[in-house]
Amino acid sequence: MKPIYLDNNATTRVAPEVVEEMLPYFSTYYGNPSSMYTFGGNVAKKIKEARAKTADLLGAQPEEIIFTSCGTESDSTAIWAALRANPGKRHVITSNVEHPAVKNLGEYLARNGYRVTFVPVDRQGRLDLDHLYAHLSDDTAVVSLMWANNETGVLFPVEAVAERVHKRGAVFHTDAVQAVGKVPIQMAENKIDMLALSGHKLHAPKGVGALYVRRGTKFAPFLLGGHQENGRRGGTENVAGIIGLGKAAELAAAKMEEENTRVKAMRDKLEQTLLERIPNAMVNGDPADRLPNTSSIAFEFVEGESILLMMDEFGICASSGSACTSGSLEPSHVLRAMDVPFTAAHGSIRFSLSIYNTEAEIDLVIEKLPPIIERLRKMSPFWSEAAGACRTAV
Amino acid sequence: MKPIYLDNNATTRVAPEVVEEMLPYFSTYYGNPSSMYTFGGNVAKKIKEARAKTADLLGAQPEEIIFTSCGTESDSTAIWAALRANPGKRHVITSNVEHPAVKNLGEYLARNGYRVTFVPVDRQGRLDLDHLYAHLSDDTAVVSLMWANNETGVLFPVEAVAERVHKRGAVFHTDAVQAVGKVPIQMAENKIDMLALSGHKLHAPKGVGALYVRRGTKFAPFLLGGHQENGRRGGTENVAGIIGLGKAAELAAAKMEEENTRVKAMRDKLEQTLLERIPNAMVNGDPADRLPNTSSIAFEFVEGESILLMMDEFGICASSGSACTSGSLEPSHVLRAMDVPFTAAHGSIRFSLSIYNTEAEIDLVIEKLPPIIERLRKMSPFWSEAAGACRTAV
Amino acid sequence: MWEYSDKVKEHFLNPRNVGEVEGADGVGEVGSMACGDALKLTFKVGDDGRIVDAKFKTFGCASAIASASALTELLVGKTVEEAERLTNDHIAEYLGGLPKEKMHCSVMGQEALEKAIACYRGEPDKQPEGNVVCECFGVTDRQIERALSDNA
Ligand SMILES: Cc1ncc(COP(=O)(O)O)c(C=O)c1O
Ligand SMILES: Cc1ncc(COP(=O)(O)O)c(C=O)c1O
Ligand code: FES
Ligand code: FES
Repeated sequence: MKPIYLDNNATTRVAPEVVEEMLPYFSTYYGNPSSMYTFGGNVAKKIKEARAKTADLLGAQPEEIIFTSCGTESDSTAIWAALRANPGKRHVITSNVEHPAVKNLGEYLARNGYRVTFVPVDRQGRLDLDHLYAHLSDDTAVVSLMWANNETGVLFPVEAVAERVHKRGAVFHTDAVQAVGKVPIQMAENKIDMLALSGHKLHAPKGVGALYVRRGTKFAPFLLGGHQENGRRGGTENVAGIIGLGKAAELAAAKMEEENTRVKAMRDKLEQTLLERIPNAMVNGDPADRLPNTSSIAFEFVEGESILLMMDEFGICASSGSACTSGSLEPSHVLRAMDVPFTAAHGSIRFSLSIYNTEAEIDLVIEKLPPIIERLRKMSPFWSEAAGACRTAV
Repeated sequence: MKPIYLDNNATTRVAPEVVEEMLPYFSTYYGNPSSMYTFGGNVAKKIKEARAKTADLLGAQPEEIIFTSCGTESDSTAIWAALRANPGKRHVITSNVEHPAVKNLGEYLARNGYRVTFVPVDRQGRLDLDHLYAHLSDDTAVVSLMWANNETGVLFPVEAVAERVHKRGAVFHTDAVQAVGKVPIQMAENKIDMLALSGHKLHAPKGVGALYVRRGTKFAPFLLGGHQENGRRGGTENVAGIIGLGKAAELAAAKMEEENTRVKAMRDKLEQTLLERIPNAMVNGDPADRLPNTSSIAFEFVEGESILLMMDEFGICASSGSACTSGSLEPSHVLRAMDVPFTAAHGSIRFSLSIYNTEAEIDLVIEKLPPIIERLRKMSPFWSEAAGACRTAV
Repeated sequence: MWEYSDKVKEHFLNPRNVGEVEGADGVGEVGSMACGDALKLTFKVGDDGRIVDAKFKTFGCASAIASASALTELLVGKTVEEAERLTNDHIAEYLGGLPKEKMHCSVMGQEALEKAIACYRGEPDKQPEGNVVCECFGVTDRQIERALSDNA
């Protein structure tokens, strides 16, 4: 069964053009880019090309790009670099809706001698800017905020915040793993010091990421070792992955328009139709300031896993909470931070689209999902009680 | 020009069987293994299979394997885990011929509050065991020694050392990046606590590695983030890379015999013939206890880069020092630690073979290299003076 | 892999004027026999005061060989006074540029030339200005700074 893949915030299909670009670098041009001979030098040239393309997507310079193994490594690298570059400062600011890549590091730092401020969000997932600025101080080493939330798609005003943070003498890092390729980014025109991205969220393969480090920003490597990446990241380069990321970056730049028109239109149709057809359903997160491809919908009184598994019967792939925290039974920390009531948080489903989706797929979901919710609600003890009251109360 | 690739300690050709195994996981089965639905679950199963195969190659259990992005990350993960698990201990032991992945971390630790002992080696590259044991103390948190040296192929007696280190209550880690697939390893029968390997040294792609962590060993993750790798390494898995590593591990187990017979015979022929035909040439490193595929030969009075570039004209790929330290003008720290005289260290070339090499390739190198050395020596101001004297004196 | 120009590669693979000029009028040796790269330059001056022959021997990387080869080509036909004005920058330029990490290889050429000219004129060895930062190559910080700014 061909999947109806609406889980592109979890990971994406590698673009066939990307695979084609990578393929020769496994068994044919397999030289080490650090080598002295032509067979390695040619590979180094190809990496240089990929670096330029990745920089282009961000409106950055090639030497501002460090290739890593994933978004998580990019985030860790950025935050540790900022802390090591400013050993006197012991305060970190982040939000309480970050991806585990930042959240767990923040919690680790809080247990290990740093003060960490987790800035709250409101019911729509919007950042409490007053809270943030009130805590920003001379002791703040780094502020790390996600550009776009992986669960709700809500965008944080990172460029504006970076400006203030920078003036205050702290480093500003953004986890832009979900934003890159979906919203236009021009690093030459903002004050963000570091930016993390991950290949597999934009149709490059899993296992490659990048970190943008603005020229002049003090840096210390996270992964110590060989001289690769200009001494900023040890370890033999993931050559094929990097070449793939370069190609994917090129494609993403070309498809940004489609992402914000055709993909957005499909997302809107899916969301609006489901809300019309399914009672006691609501969108999580500020609809006004959101990624074009993401819709998180809470179906009250049912449980996410059940919905997912019933959709799985039709090959429909979506996610409840983020894929990274599935495997745990807890409702998503993002929805809890937004104060989404438990009955709604538990039944929240994230649909995230890509350019590979078709109108026909959306129509199928619109057809299949309402009966699934209805069936599950019939089994729910909360539903029978709440039905009459809630139908009007929400 | 098809390369004559004799630089397999730098990186290897990805086996075509490995590429074939990986291919479907880019654009067809691209699901996230953490996902709830079948499309992701199937990928998780495939990773499980790869984990079992990787464990098999090491004589280990699947749950003892953590996938990483490279050998360097595996090394960092191991050493930091040992230090974090034993916060009271402030002493580290390693050797002074380690790969930069361990060496640079050791030097970092020495600058950051740890005492670090760099155990010396003798003229043959053999470890000074008395030195090591004399420094082993109750304060020693971790001993990290490479199993096989990447430049000379010299093997350290890591299993014997692990036994003593373990008795003394310290963690023993080995960087086995060059050993895995070339020498038999049975973790069930030794006392090594952690072992690092890298995919691209055994015909898997660049950008994937693994860390063996013995069951019961205290562990703390290096890369904090999602729950992947059983909470021991955050970041979306390099799915295709891991599947490739699993396949490569399976192949390596099957080809170990060939590596130690046919490949070794080609290495021996290459080495012996070059020594016969080229005066003032000598092998670096203990020939008695060495990897079967590696030969480091010092050609006195000429410079390595020149040799490499002249060989490059015939498509012959080899390396001077390790690929990871090329790009620096310093002679290799390994050869310096062995007290190889500068005139010899500068002209040292490492040949490292694999099962993809043929007798015909070896013959071509044997034909082409002697005239290259002769030509370069004719240009060397040292050679003309030294020739008469040195020819007999060495 | 270093990005060498075609001209560097060509001079490396087919170096001109390898050897030592017999009965040389100028001899310049730089570098250290003990531990590093080295260059020996010899030249002969004709009756008209122009350099008629120049040869080199070097222990060094590809750019050292190419630089020395280029230097000998640049020298032949010049008067000693003209030769004196040659810098490592000219050598690098003649070769279509050198990677910046490899500039010291051409500096070695300039050093050897200075010594050979001093030898030709019967002057005593000059001590290099600045601090020797690289014992192996006998390169000083001043020389590196000069090389870098010359080639910026
Ligand atoms: C002995 C040794 N350790 C560690 C490494 C690092 O492996 P990687 O480049 O995959 O990080 C290498 C390879 O370069 C090596 O030869
Ligand atoms: C917002 C955000 N940050 C970081 C990550 C981590 O990226 P990766 O899984 O490539 O390490 C993800 C994806 O899971 C994400 O959505
Ligand atoms: S009842 Fe099983 S996870 Fe909730
Ligand atoms: S002469 Fe040694 S690096 Fe050029």
